[in-house]
Amino acid sequence: MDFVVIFFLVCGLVFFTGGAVGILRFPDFYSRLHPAGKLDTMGSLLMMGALSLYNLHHFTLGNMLTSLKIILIVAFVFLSSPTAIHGIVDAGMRAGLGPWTKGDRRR
Amino acid sequence: MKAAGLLIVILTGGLLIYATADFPPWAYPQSPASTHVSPRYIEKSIEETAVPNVVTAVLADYRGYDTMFETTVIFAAGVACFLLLRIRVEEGPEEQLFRHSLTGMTIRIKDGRKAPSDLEEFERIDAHWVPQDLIIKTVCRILIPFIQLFALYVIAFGHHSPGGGFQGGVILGASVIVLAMSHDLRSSLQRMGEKVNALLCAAGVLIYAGTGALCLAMGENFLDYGILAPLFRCDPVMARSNGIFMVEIGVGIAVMATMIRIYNNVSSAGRYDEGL
Amino acid sequence: MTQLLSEILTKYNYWIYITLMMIGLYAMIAKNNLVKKIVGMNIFQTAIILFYVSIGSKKGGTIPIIKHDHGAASHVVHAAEYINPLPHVLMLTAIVVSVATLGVALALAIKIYHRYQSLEEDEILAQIREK
Amino acid sequence: METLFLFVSLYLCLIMVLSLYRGIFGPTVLDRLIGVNAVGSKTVVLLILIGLIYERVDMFVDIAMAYAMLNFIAVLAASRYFQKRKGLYKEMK
Amino acid sequence: MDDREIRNTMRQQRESDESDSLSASLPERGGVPASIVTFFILFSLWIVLSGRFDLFHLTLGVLSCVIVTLFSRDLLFPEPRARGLLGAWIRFVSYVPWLLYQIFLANLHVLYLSFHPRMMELIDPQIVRFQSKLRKDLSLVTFANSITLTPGTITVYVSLDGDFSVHAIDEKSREGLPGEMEDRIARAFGEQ
Amino acid sequence: METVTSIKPLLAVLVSLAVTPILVSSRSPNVREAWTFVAAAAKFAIVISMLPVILTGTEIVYTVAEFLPGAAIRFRVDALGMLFAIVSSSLWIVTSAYSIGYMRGLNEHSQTRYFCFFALALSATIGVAFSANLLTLYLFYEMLSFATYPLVTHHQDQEARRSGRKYLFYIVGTSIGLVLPAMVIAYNLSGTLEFSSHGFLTGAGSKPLMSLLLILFIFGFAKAAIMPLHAWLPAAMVAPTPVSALLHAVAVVKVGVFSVVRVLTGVFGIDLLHSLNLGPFIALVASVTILMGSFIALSQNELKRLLAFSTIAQLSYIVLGVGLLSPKGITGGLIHIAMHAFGKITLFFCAGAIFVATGKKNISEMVGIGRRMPITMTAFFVASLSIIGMPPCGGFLSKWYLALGSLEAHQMPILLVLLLSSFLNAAYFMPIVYRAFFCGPQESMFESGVKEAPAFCVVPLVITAAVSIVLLFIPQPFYRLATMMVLKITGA
Amino acid sequence: MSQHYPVLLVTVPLLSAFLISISGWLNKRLCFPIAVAALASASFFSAGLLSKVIHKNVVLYRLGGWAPPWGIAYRVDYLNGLVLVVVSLVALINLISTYRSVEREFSEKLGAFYTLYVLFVTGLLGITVTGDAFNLYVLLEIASLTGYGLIAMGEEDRAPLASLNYVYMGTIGACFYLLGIGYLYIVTGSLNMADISAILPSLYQSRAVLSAFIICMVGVWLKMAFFPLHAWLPNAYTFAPSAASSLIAPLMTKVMVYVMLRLMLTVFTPDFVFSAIDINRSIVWLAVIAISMGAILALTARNLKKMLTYIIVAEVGYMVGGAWLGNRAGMTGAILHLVNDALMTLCVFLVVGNIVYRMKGHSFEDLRGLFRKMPFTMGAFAIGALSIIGVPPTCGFFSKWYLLWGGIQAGHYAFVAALLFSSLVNVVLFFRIFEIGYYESPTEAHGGGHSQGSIEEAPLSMLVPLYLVAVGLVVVGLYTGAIVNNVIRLAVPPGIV
Amino acid sequence: MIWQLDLAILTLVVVTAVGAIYIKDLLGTAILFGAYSFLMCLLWSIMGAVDVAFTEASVGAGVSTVFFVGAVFRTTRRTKD
Repeated sequence: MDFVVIFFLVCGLVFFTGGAVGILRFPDFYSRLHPAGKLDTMGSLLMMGALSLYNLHHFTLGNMLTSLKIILIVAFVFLSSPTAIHGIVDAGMRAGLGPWTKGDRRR
Repeated sequence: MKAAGLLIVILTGGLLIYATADFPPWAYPQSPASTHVSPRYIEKSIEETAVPNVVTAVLADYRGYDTMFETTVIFAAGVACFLLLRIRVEEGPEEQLFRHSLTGMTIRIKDGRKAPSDLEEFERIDAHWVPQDLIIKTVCRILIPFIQLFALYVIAFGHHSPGGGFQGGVILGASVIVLAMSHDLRSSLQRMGEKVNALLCAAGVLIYAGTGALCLAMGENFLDYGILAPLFRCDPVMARSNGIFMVEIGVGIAVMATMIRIYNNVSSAGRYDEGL
Repeated sequence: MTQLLSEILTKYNYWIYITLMMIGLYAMIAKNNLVKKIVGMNIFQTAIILFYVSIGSKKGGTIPIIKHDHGAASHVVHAAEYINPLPHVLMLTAIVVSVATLGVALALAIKIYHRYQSLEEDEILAQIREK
Repeated sequence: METLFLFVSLYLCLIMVLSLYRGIFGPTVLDRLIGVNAVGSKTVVLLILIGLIYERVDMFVDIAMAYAMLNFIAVLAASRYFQKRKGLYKEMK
Repeated sequence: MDDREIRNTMRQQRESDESDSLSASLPERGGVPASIVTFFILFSLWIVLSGRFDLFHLTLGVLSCVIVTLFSRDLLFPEPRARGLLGAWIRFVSYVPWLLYQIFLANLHVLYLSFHPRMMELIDPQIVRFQSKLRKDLSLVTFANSITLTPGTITVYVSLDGDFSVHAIDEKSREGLPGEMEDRIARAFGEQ
Repeated sequence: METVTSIKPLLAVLVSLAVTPILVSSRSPNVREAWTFVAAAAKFAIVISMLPVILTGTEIVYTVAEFLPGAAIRFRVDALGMLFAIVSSSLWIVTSAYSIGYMRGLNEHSQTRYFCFFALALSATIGVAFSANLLTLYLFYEMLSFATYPLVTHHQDQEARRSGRKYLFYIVGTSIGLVLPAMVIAYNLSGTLEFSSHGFLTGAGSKPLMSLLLILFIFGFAKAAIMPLHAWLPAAMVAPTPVSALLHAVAVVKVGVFSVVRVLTGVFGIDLLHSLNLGPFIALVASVTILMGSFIALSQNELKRLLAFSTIAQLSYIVLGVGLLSPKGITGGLIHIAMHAFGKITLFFCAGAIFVATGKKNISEMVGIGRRMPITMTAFFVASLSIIGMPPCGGFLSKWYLALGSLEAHQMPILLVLLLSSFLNAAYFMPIVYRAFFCGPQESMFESGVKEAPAFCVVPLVITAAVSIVLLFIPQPFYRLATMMVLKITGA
Repeated sequence: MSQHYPVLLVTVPLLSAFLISISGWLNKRLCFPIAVAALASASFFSAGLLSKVIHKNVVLYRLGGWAPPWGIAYRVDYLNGLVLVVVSLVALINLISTYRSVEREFSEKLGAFYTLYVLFVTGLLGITVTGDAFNLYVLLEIASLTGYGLIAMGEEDRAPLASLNYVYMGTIGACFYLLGIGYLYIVTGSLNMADISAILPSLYQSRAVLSAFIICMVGVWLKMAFFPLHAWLPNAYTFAPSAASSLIAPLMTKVMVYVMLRLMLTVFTPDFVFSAIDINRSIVWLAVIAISMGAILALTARNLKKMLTYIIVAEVGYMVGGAWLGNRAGMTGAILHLVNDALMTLCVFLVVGNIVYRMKGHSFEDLRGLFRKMPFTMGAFAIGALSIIGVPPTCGFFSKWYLLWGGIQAGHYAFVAALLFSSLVNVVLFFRIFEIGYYESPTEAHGGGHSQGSIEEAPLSMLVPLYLVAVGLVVVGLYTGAIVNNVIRLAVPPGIV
Repeated sequence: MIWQLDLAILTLVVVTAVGAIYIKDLLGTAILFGAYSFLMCLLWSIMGAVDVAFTEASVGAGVSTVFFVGAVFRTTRRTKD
């Protein structure tokens, strides 16, 4: 059980790292949204899944509900994160920020 | 200015750092702050108020009077924002935009002219009109009830877990703000009009102060909830718990309404026609 | 030297709160933009909150919500096990005050902007002087 | 296990530094928004981790949840700004 | 874009007209009143949140749910009556694991990209437009969000007609659109 | 010393204060002036009603409020205060009548304001007269300063504005800048401000400190117009003549001198001044003022300015008298308060009457006026005799005592000063009288149409002139009061 | 009932503020009567408390029934009993007097205005009555926040900027105070003033206590506009609407002076303030500079209201200096001047309110010929001015007396000189105003075509309260002895001789 | 209290505060101020002040950022410093 938890945690961390590195490395605002939107979401899914699993160590009703709450948070993140990303992207489009295309300078 | 600022900052900072030398080490369990007054709160709160969350117990009972004024501060901020910003739309030079719902045509009505007579077909729109984004709108629509329920949960469970009237109230207010942002200000105003909101503001604080005054009226000191026991049909300790709960509800209502009020005023610059 | 080091280690929290507060104070004094000043003001206020919360923290203490089972006979609670709740209560109030002040300050900034079409203090003062 | 959580948390802090870089130096405001959003999502996880370190997760979950909700609102507000005020650079001189 | 916006809004209007007329003419059509459904959904959430089942807290829960229902009944379900809810839920839930799997894959891809030393050569961001066959708001939104979550694509814009603008990060991500996902969502929301 | 508690002093102060609302509200000038008379009469009656008690050697005390131990707002009617109060309250009646004639004769504006502030000023004067301690004295002193400001600047033109500024600068500047700290220091030293017959500062401080206090007090009461601080008085002559008459011949300047006398006798005490040997200093200051004032008066052309400088000189007689620190000298100084008041007010009345009748202000234009206005100028002659100190007028009596006092104190230079000053007085008054009566008709500058001023103007000046004469023969109340006072302060 | 006075004093206005807010939306006409009733009852309670204090010594009240170090306690002693009466009376009189101008300026937002008004007063009353250091902070924020709102509503364009500057400075001030309380809390562990002062003596040598004291003082000085920290005050008070400025100007700085006194006398006891640390002479020097600079700055003002605000700056110097002289006379003078200055400032600001009501302005040009136009208003102004100058029997004299006495006793002659200098400058200042009003004929622009000498006096509802205050100045002056003997003498702790 | 985390977050907080003040764009300031609030919230929870953290989360992260953005929306983003 602990092993699974640790595995998921580490996976989550890897995703998070990817997200952070991606945000730094990608050339423009639109492409930066990809790691920010996806990797972070996935990272939190994995990590929170792991934590909720760990929380079930001592199985009680209370702990189970707590784990459920963590899952609820995940669900919430899954619903809100793409929406937020979409909001940002939409804002960028309306603000008139042209997407980076191959061959442009980084910005 | 910058140099003066720097000088002042260095002087003040120096004074403050100088003073830290006589502080007890950070997080030292035997420091006076941890041994003089607070142990009683921790050790007696369940006994005396039946509230496990000591912060809530202290907030709403031992130092409930502070919290009443804290809520009043928020209330005052709401009133001040209203007083400062609110302008009746008729007053300013105004250019109203109306959109014909069927054709999507936009007509512009300068100040002084009458609005279209059959308003069913025309819809007031914002000056910077953007079509409401489908995704944001839909997702927010779905999320808002859950946010609200969560907010109510936070208010209700302030006794047992972190949270309470203030936090819940803010989240509740935020849910309405989300509505105003994802749809538009007018649709949030339809749900919670300016007047209702203002009345709720005052009502929330009135609940708080009224609870206190009720204790006074029943012959005990102000905010001494123990005397309310006959009212709740329980023992004085539980009465304290319930009193705290009533107070938290008041705080929640007031904070919610005020947050909405400040948002409405700030984001529409007092015109209440279009928000963020 | 070691004394100084231990001094730093035991008090770094207080030092950083001072740093933070001075950042806020500097912004309030030296910045020209009214909204920047408001941000500085908020940082200033949070620094004080940080200070108070630092007062409250306690080695080996847990969060100040008493562990208890539903309806179980209340066991003896030791104050040393829980973090000092009083600063938290005070700081709740302080946060509320800061958000209230923020609201009013922003409302004022909007009002000023409507009159002068600027948020820069020097530009506004120049406009006033012109009149 | 607590030690592990502690290290995980510290690592998350490190990652937050990276995100914050975007937040502070991001060329456009929207880049900052992405950075801050990323910080927010890490914060939620960190909150739960702290709860586990304190062994009082049930208390911290609520905060995390409120957090997730309100972070969303802040990002929404900022993006609404651009939806209404077209022009990312227009006002910047 | 303007022209599209006008079309959108026209459709929006039409829809709202329809829903108005529906609710006006056929109040008794099958299904459960939306407010009751809302109440129960909310109450189940409350149970999860509260974790206390004594009378006092349950009463509070009921009260809270009633308040929220009163305030925002029409937010969760714009129509006054909800129909076929159970089936929709089941289908939707069955869609989720697949989605998660896709998301996982997508993430691996992006992860690969972001760690790749020559990342700049691999990516080729472009905005793709396509017309979706989905019609319902909810399904459109689900689709849009799923796109955002999956391989290297982000929904930039979606109109009520189902016009999608998608920012795709590379060739591989572009190929998969609209693809299998649309079908699955159509199935999940009963549009097929 | 026996004391009685009675509310009468307060009533005497308040009676004119009480009448101001009536004055403000009444619409008809006749009603207004009738009330002024009523108030004046009432005040005089109250003051006189206290006289018998005082003459028996009893003092009347009334405490309004005590704000510090030893510093209360308290009235104490003693001989000196009584003397002053009788003079000023009796003259108010006369002046009221004169005011009516003058103001109506010249058709002045804002008469209501004029009468109001007149009443207020009189209140303050009586308050000063009856004050039992330095604090009360200061209170009414300041009240008088501010109450007379609108009177001085009655014309509201640029000249009035200038003079008003000067007036305030000297009067208020000195009272706040010098008297107030001196008072606080005195209180700090002795813990009381209550006038006592031997001074309350005895033994309270070193000689330099005492000298400093003395200087602060003497120059602080700038209303006494002691020399470097005299300039306000000529400037204040822009006021309507009744104001100059009552206030700048009687009330205001006498309040200044009265305050100085009170301080010298009640705060320092004769013994202390003796022991610190400060008497000569006071005498010196006073002598300088007497001589300078007289010399300057010689060169004046405008009658009222001449009178003003004459007043400056005459006031210092009183200070001089006290500064001699001898019983006779003090008696002379105190009597001089009354003598000078009746004489000088007559002179002012005359100047005003001439102005009302002819519009002339300058001496050079008054040649031959005696033929046209014989009553006025006769009164003028009588009054100048009184000021010079010639019999058959009251002035002779006070100068006589002063001279005796200087002999008593073995201060020969003072005697010389007195003689020189009398000579100077004659030198500036007599030419006026001479030219008014005895110039040839062809030199007369007045047409036959000019005649006496209205009866309201003439009658008062006749009365005061008459009183000046009578006082030499029946100086009783004043002399009696003065000697009582001297007895009290010297303990002899 | 009477044992609840301390809390009723604060909560009755508080509750009515909410009622006013509600009635502002339902029936505007009710706002004013409710406000009057609230403040009248507050005045009643405060008077009752004062008499109770005089007869029975200190009144304690436990809020929520908790004993002091744990719960919040109200503590009414001689010092704050007096201040309470002043605050509530000043607020009540001002409320009635400004009724018309408020109705004219805030017709739409009457409810909001009165809500803030009453809340402001609640805040001040609370600050005064509380015995808990943190509770004071919260109430301070209520007073400040409502003050910001009230000030910013001035008609002039510059009011919002002035108010925002006030927000910055006020927040720094309040935060410094809070920080100082934090420093005290960290070394004592208590927030109750009495409890802190009981614990402190053993800690007098601690640097933390010293800096807590300095920080608190700086914060309070910021709030009361003590000279180098005064920059916010003149503009804020000048551009505020007249109803607000005549409320805030008399009360805010005075209540902050009260807080300073409370900190000095009760929290950090005189032993610490005057003996353990040796800074009182330098503080008095600061006060000297404050007084002189306030006076000089007032000379430069070309606007009646602004001139008065600089005078307030100087007056704050009086009180701080008096308090820091470290002797009984100086302390008595500071407390007495606190009371008197509130009344004097109220009087002159009410006059300014009347002038603004009629003339629509308060620059020196607007004052021409005012003695003819508004003789009664100017009469009251004269009384107020004389009181500020310090002429007996108005109350200003007596407090100045004590201050001078204290200065002489302490041998601090610069302070004495500064007091006299400022009095003389006040003479110049006020007589300049009088001259303008007295000698110059009104300009046609404001005359509206009516002939000279036509009287356009303020309405009776504004004049009567004004005269109440003006007469009050004299009456308080006459009863100074009673006030000092019965109240202030006992308010100054015996440690100060 | 967990001092390692505490120190890390404190550093971040200071950096963010400096950043928020030095960004020459008010909207950026507002957004970074939001981040500052997140970090503060973390700090409170690390020190065990859950209620404070909750309040900071709801106020700082949610409402006050919205207020800031709203105010900037109604005024201007331009700033000279």
